[in-house]
Amino acid sequence: MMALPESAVAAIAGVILLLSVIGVVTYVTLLERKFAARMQSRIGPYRVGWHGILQPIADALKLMMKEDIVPRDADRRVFNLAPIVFLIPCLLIFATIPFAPGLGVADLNIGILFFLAVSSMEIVGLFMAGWSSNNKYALISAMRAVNQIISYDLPFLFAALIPVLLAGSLRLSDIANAQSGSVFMWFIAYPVIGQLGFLAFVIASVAAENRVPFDILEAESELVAGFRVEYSGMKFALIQLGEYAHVLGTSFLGALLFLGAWSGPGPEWLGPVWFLLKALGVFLVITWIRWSFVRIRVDQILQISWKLLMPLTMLLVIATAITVVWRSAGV
Amino acid sequence: MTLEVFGFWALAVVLVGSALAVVLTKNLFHSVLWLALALTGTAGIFLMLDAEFLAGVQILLYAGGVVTVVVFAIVVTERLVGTKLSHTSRRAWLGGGVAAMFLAVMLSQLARVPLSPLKIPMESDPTRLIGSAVLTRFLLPFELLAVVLLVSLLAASYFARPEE
Amino acid sequence: MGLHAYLALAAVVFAIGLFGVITRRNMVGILLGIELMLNAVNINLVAFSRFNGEVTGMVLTVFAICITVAEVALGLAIVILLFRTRRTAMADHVDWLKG
Amino acid sequence: MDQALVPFALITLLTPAAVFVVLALVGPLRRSGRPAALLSIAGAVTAFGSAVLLWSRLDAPVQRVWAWLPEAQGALASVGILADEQSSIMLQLVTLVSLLVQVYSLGYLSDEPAAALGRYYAYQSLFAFSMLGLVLAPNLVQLFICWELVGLCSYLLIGFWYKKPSAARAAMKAFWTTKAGDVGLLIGIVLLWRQTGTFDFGEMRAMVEGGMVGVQGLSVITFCIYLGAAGKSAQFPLHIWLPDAMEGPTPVSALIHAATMVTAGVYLLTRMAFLFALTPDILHLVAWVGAGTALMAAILACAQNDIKRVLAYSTVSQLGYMMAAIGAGFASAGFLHLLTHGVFKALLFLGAGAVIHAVGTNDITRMGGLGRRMPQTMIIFLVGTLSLAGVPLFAGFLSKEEVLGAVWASGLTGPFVMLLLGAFLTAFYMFRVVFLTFFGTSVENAAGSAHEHGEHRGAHDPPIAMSGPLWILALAAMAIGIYFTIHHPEVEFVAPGWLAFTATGVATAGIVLAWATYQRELINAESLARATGPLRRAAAHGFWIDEAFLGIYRGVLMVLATTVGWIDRYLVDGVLNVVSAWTVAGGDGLRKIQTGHVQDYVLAVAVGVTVVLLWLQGAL
Repeated sequence: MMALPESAVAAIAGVILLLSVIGVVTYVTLLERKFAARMQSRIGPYRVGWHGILQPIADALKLMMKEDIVPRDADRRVFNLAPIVFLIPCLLIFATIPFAPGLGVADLNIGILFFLAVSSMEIVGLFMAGWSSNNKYALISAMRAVNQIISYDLPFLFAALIPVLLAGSLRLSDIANAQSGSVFMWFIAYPVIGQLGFLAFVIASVAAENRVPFDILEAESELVAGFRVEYSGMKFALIQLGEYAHVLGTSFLGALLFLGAWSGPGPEWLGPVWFLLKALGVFLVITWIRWSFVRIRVDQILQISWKLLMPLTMLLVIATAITVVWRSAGV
Repeated sequence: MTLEVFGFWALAVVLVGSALAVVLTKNLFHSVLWLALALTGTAGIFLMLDAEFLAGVQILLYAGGVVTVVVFAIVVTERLVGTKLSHTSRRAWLGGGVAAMFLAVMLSQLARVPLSPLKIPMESDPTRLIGSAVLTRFLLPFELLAVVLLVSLLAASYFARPEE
Repeated sequence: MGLHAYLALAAVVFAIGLFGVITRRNMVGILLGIELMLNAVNINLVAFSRFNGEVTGMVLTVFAICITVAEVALGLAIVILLFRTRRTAMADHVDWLKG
Repeated sequence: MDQALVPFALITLLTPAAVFVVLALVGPLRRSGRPAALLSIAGAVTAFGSAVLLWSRLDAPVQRVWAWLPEAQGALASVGILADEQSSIMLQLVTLVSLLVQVYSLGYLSDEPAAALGRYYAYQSLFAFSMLGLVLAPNLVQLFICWELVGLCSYLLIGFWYKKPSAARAAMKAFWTTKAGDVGLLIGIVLLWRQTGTFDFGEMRAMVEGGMVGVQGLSVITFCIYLGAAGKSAQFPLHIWLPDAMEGPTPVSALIHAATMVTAGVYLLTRMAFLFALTPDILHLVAWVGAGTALMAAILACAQNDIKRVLAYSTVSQLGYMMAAIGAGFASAGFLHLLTHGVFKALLFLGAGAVIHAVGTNDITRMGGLGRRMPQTMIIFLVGTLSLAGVPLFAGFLSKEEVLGAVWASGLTGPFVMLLLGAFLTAFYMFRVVFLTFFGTSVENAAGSAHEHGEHRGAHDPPIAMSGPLWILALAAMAIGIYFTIHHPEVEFVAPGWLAFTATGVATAGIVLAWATYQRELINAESLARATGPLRRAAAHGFWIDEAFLGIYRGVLMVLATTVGWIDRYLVDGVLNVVSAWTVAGGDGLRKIQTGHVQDYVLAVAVGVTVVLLWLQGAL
């Protein structure tokens, strides 16, 4: 019963976390739109509220009011279930992230493994959506997603293993604690290994999130909108929510694994704020990539994964292991 | 304790129910989805047995990996869009009879054997124990496993290679 | 919950998987049954391991899961190959060894 | 024992082996033809030089053996070399003739494709090695192995033009006929080993001289060994392969079927003479068969028109002489004849080869007048003929006289008469060949055939590669003859004084008859043939020996085989068929339960496991 905290406090914490995650994710969309607009010398959402501050709420309301269409030949039950199956893992990944010392739903001793396992479940929901739509674009998109996610799971895992090795624990709070102190304790500051590892992590996570430039499964020009082409209204909103939650969750993980999590100047209660800022920083990096690069072909995607990222991350893991052993032997 | 009992029964219902659905559903794709649920339920059972690491691996490899690959195979071997994926059963009564007979034999055997009702505490965290066991006592099987995986990977990619 | 409960649960799942293997017409369906059976075995292993306070069963489960993944990959590759040569994934149609 | 001489023997033995291995393994070299030939000749030169050195320095027998088949009490079999007087002289003969033949072949086979030439020389080297191994063998095992090896080489070289059906058939015939004798030899060797417990000549001789070998059953052994020798040395009735073996290239005939391999039987008996001395009945058999073979083959030779077949029968006849001498108990006389015969018969064959090479036919009735166009060849051939005929001052005279003396000395009057008659015929048929070939007028000239005429006009003396060896052999034949005339070899028996004159007279008579018949035509050849009547007809058919073999084959073997075949087909097969029918029926029945569906097997396994579990629970 280690996974489920027995006290009601934990349950309440979970609900609070869920709500705040949904809130943050909602506003992250605004952040992205503004950021993208600035990159393209536009202003972005501006009308709804001050500088478009209420835009996400307006979007949500609009989506909720839209007609919920289910294609006639669709596999109705699966079709309806898919967004939820897709969303749940995306939200569950936040369960293990400690936002501050002791501030988290469940600080599992297999934290990072749990994160990886749960985020890999997302593909099931994605495939359900792509399959049940009974639409060839959606199906092709789902197939591409399978291809890509299987390919990038391993580099992602290896990249995440580097901090695990350095900290000597799978528990996320241990990893965060190992980086507390100065900025030089952050694992990204670790000579060579840290920087390369972070780079690999960012690339792998961008690919695992199916975002530009690895977004062939959406590929508007060929597949219209990929696996969610038949979705509308609330279900579409759920899928979008799931995607952004996933991106945000990965950003948090990146910030935790490489950027020292909650460590920062100022009093201790500023920790979560620092953490959020760092996560948003990672998110902005990903967004910056999204709006800067063009989409690449599927064979190039696979080649980058198997021929570049896989060997690189594997080498990094080995190098890290050697370093750790050498260091501990030296001490 | 009640929570544990409740959890067990809930998981048991999910597991058995989804397992039955796997073998009884007419739609192959639904079968796979039910299997995903059954595997997740198994992961839950592992959690109840304090094997968090195994639960994680179970979800990561099975639910994330196996299910995906199976779906992939379905797509390759079935016509894609517009047809219902029926997969019927044959000799259901015979199979059911044999399976039930087998189950009865096993359960009756279980009923005869006295088994410990209590969990003996592990020496330490099971994850740590697994890790050290794999790299000490089971190092050779572990290495062999790597070879097996490599070989099966090669074989699979050879079998499924593009047709000339 | 005692060891009996877990073993019984595993036995039930195993029997269900066996039923699936025997009755399914589609080869992928047969594979799903096999997966269920393997899972039941894994539950057994973990349960024994936990109730005996000994880690061997869990290690074995790790191995079993890995082997299963290999088996699934290989099995599905064979299914795909069969489908290419026979244009079918139905187990009934694959009876080259018929006496 | 002077071990310093061992390397010479080894070089002699192993150089051809090395050449063969190189030629066999290095394909490009073998296929290049002439380089391969030169390599082989170089090997032969080395072997010959080494053999001469060995002989010149040898004063006591040298033996060196290496253990081969290990056994608890020392080696069961060993390999090695035994260089004594006999073997060292034999070595020189073999290497010399081998060398000359190889040089000669360069000219004779110049039209062959390069690859075939390379193959030929590879075989030649292998043969040289095998024959030298046989000569040097210190024990019967090595001797037998080399014995079979030379048989193999003989087979390969007779069938050198394997695309020619007759050549292939002749090769098979030679192989199987000699093999029939070899079976006897093998049995003899094994039996002898049981009797004495050793394969080694030296030990065996010591035992025999020590009187440790029981005479009981020894006749069987010696007879078996004699069988092998008879097969190899073409004794009646196993001589039938030798005339057919002339299908091979003429140099091969000269080397293998005149000078070396066919004398292996004689050599073997010479080696084993101490043993045969214990079994006088077998010795008598050897003598009688030898003399009979000599006479019969001589008669057959008179009826042949193929120059090579005449020489082949002549070889059979001369081998008969050697065997007769051995049978008379004087192996040294036979061995001496072996040596001289080796030289002049090789000479004759090579000379015949030169003639054949020049005119393109084997038929002496279609030759004639070649003496004017090929004077060198004629002189050479004449030297050989005079040697063979046993004319004084030539190589064959003294050795033949010794053979006759040996037979006479041991009181074998019958064989002696037969041999004497054979000597007369030998002179006759050889000079028949000489007169028909080199003197007189060409038959074709008389017939006025323009085409054949043109062909003959091209006939001339052979190139240096061929004539060189011929001259060497001719000079050797004369040198030996003159040497023996001056240094009369010591003999172990007392030859009657009239013997030399009788032998010379008989030979002269033969020559005169041939001269009268074929040169001056004082006697009509036809009427001479008629006078001999049925004998001639029989000789034309080779005394129907081949037919007799065929008859035996048909009458005995085929009947036996048919019977065995019937038993096999109806009794043995019947039982098997019934059993197999049951098996098939059973399999057909069982087959039905194999549906090929994997699930049925799973079902069966599940049921089986359930049953086993029930049984374990004690419910069953």
